[in-house]
Formats: sequence, structure tokens, C-alpha cells
Amino acid sequence: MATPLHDDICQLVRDPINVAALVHHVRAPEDGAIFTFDGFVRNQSHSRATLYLDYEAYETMALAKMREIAAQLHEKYKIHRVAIAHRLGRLQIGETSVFIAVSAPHRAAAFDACRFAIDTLKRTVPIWKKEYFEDGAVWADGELPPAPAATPHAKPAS
Amino acid sequence: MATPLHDDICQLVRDPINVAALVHHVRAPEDGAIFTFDGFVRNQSHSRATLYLDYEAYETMALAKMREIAAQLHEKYKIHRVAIAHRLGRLQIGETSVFIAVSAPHRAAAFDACRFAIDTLKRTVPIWKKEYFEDGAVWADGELPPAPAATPHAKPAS
Amino acid sequence: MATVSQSISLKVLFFGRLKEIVGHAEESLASTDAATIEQLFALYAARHPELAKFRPSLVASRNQEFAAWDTPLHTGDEVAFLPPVSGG
Amino acid sequence: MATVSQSISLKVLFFGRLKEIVGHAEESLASTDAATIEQLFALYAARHPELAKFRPSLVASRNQEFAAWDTPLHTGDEVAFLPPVSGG
Repeated sequence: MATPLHDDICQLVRDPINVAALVHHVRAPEDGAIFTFDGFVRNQSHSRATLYLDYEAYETMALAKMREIAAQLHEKYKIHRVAIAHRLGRLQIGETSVFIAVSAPHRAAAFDACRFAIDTLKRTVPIWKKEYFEDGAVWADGELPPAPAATPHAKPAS
Repeated sequence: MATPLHDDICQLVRDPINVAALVHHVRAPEDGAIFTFDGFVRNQSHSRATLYLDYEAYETMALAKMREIAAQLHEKYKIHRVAIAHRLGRLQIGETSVFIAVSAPHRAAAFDACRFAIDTLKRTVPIWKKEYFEDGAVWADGELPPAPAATPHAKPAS
Repeated sequence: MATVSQSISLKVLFFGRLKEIVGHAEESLASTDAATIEQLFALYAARHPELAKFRPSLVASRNQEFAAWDTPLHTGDEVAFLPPVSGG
Repeated sequence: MATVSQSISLKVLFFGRLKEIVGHAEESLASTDAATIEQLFALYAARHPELAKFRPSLVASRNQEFAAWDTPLHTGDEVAFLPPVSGG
């Protein structure tokens, strides 16, 4: 797990995400650019009208993975601060499920970092979405996180 | 000049940009993703401490060019709504000079459109920034907009 | 070379549709037959045959890190079986 | 083929450092010597020699569209000389 060297925010919340507070946190006089991503509940999925969503997470691991993403952003890009929040529980149409804000002195770094963050979050953070429709509910199609194929020094199973 | 076919906002303002109102405008139940870019006044430029900035524009042309950018975004990307605002006049450190918000059903389109919008704005919209320091003021280095090299059917000058 | 099987205590977590199949999110297990994550999964697949078909579309974690299926387990480990993630 | 020079009325705009050199942002001009944007610029460069050195780093617009320097001008046109832009 990455140690938080930087003044970042990574959080899982059950109440509405406080988007303004996250932007405020990353915004500093030495910056000039902030990109944000706001992911929120669409009113339909594959042309079926969505009623609402439930999000669940492997909370301790999800937080650790979110902190890893923030740490990676600092390694890869010349950015200043990162805020990543994901909401859990029941979400209605239009409610924000994930919000990411990245500040930087120059826009290119903030931009690339913001995209890397949301793409990596969707691929590696253990959170699951169940979609509720008039006629039933399904677990959303997801992405299989990349996991080691074999333990480097695994003893053969007896 | 592009006709506003879409429910976009393009504005030049002298008061602080109302970021929340712009995000609210582009945010609709059929969307799932919004990217925003917030460009604001940094406390230094080329390692000189900035006091404040003055922005001026060729206002009618700048608005027309901003509307062209919005129209191009709809042609190039599967997005829903665009809001682009630029502030003019004197701006203090930390104040937002430009804000762009793009909504879309899916994040990739919103992301690419948001980046295209700010990159194109910085290259083609007739706005100029004067930077004030303790020991003087300079017009910021800028980018030369692409202009036609020659008129296609120009009559030779007599 | 024969290995003496010792009983190890594990915390095992299920998420998403796996939780619905198993009927709960979390359990403690003491077993002599779970030397690796793969073997642990096999124990549950024996109890809940429907689990087996999800095996190709799962990843596993050990102590909150993604882990290979041949990862050896030790007493006190926390193991989770994770369907494709769909956060965001 | 000789062209009869007619006086045309133009609105001419200056921005950024050009405005500072010329001393104002906007003026109305009636001239027989501004058949093209290039010629119009030459008139101002004659009045304000410092302008000439900025010519390579300017673009021009006619009626709020970027325009080539050889663009012919007509009465009523609005022409602007634009330094490198630095919005954002």
C-alpha cells in the first residue's frame, strides 16, 4: 500500500460526494489548472431504463487501491494534488458515483493524470455496481483486474 | 460562425465565472460523465511572482470562435452539452480565467472533447493576457492562430 | 516430498454475485485443505457448485493485494474472490 | 490592367501590444491605398514604424474571420490585427 506522501484525498462515502470541497482541496495558488471527472448515474443502461444503482466495495482494499492510484499519479505526472471519492450504497439517477480532481501547474499533466486515474480506478478498484430496472436487477459487466498469473516463488502444492 | 444547434453556453464575463451554474447546465439524466477544465491565475510565471493579470479580447470574434469550438465538439465527439466561459478584465491569483465543462453518455468522448476545447481555445480565440509583476508588466507569450496563407481567388493587387 | 497438512485459519470474503451465491459476504474458515487460493476456491465450489462456472472470470486477493491462484496461504490470511469490477 | 482606386471606409482594430503602439483600440479609416489587408497594415506601419517588426508574428482578420494578408478589402469591412493569442 502506498504511503500518502502528498496532500491527497481518497475516500469512500455513503452520503452525497462533496464535489466543491474536493475541488477546493486540490486548488492552490501555485497551480493553474484543474481537471475534474464527475461520473454519475445515467437514466438508462443498454437502452433499459434504470431505476437506481447499488454500489458495494471491498472497502479496505478499495481504499488502498485508490491511494495507490494517487501515488502513481505523482510518480507519472507533474501534478500537485489529487482527490478521488467514490460513493457506496443506493444511488438515484443523476447522483455522482465517482469524482476525481487533479491540480497541476500546467494543464497537460492534470489532464493525463485525471484520465489515468478514472481508467485505472475502473479496472483495478474492487467496487461493484448492481443495476436495478423495472423488470429485475443485474450486476454490471465489469473489468477483470490484472492479477499475477503465478506466484514467483510458489512452492508446488503438495 | 456556427449556428448554436445545441444547448451550449459560450460566454465572456467580467465578474467571477459561475462554475457551478455551468456544470449544472451541462448535467442531464441521459449523461453519465462530465469532464471539466478550470484554468486559474497562478502565483508565478517563469519564476517571477505574479501580482495580477489583465485579460482583453476581441469580444465579438472571441465569442464567435468559442461557438465554433462548441460546434466542432459536437461534430467530432459523441457529447451532449458544452459550456465554455472566459473572464476578462483584472484577475487576482487563484481566480478562474477559463472554465470548460463537457457532458456525455460515456467518458471517453467527454474527455477528448474537453481537451480539444481548451487546446483549440488557447490557439484560436482572440484573447490576450498581460501579466503584472513587481517590476513591470508583459504581454504573455502566445500562440499564433492558424490563418489562411493566401486568399484562394484574390485578384492581384493593382 | 510429503507435506504435513496443518489446519490454518482464514477469513474469506465474497463480493457481488459470489456473495449472492454463497449467501453471505464473509466467513471464517479453519481447514487443512486450503494450502493455496486455488484449493480454497475448490472447497467453496464443492459446497456451491454454481461458483465453479465463475472461476475463469474471477481474480483473487490475499491480504488486500491481487494474488495468483497458486499463492500459498497462511493462518490469519484474508482471502477474497472478486468478480470483474464495475466501479466508477 | 489598371484599377481605378476608390476610397473605402474601414473599421480597424488593434489588440494587445499593437493597441499600445497605435495608442488606441479602434479607428475608422477612409483610404484609397488599402486594397488589401497587407496594404492597410503598411499604412499603419508607415505611421508607427515600431509596428513593422511585429508583422511576422501577427495574423489578421476581416469581419471576424482569420484572413490572408492578400485579402481584398471592401467598404464597411472590419479589419483587426491580432498578436499571438494568450487566452485560457
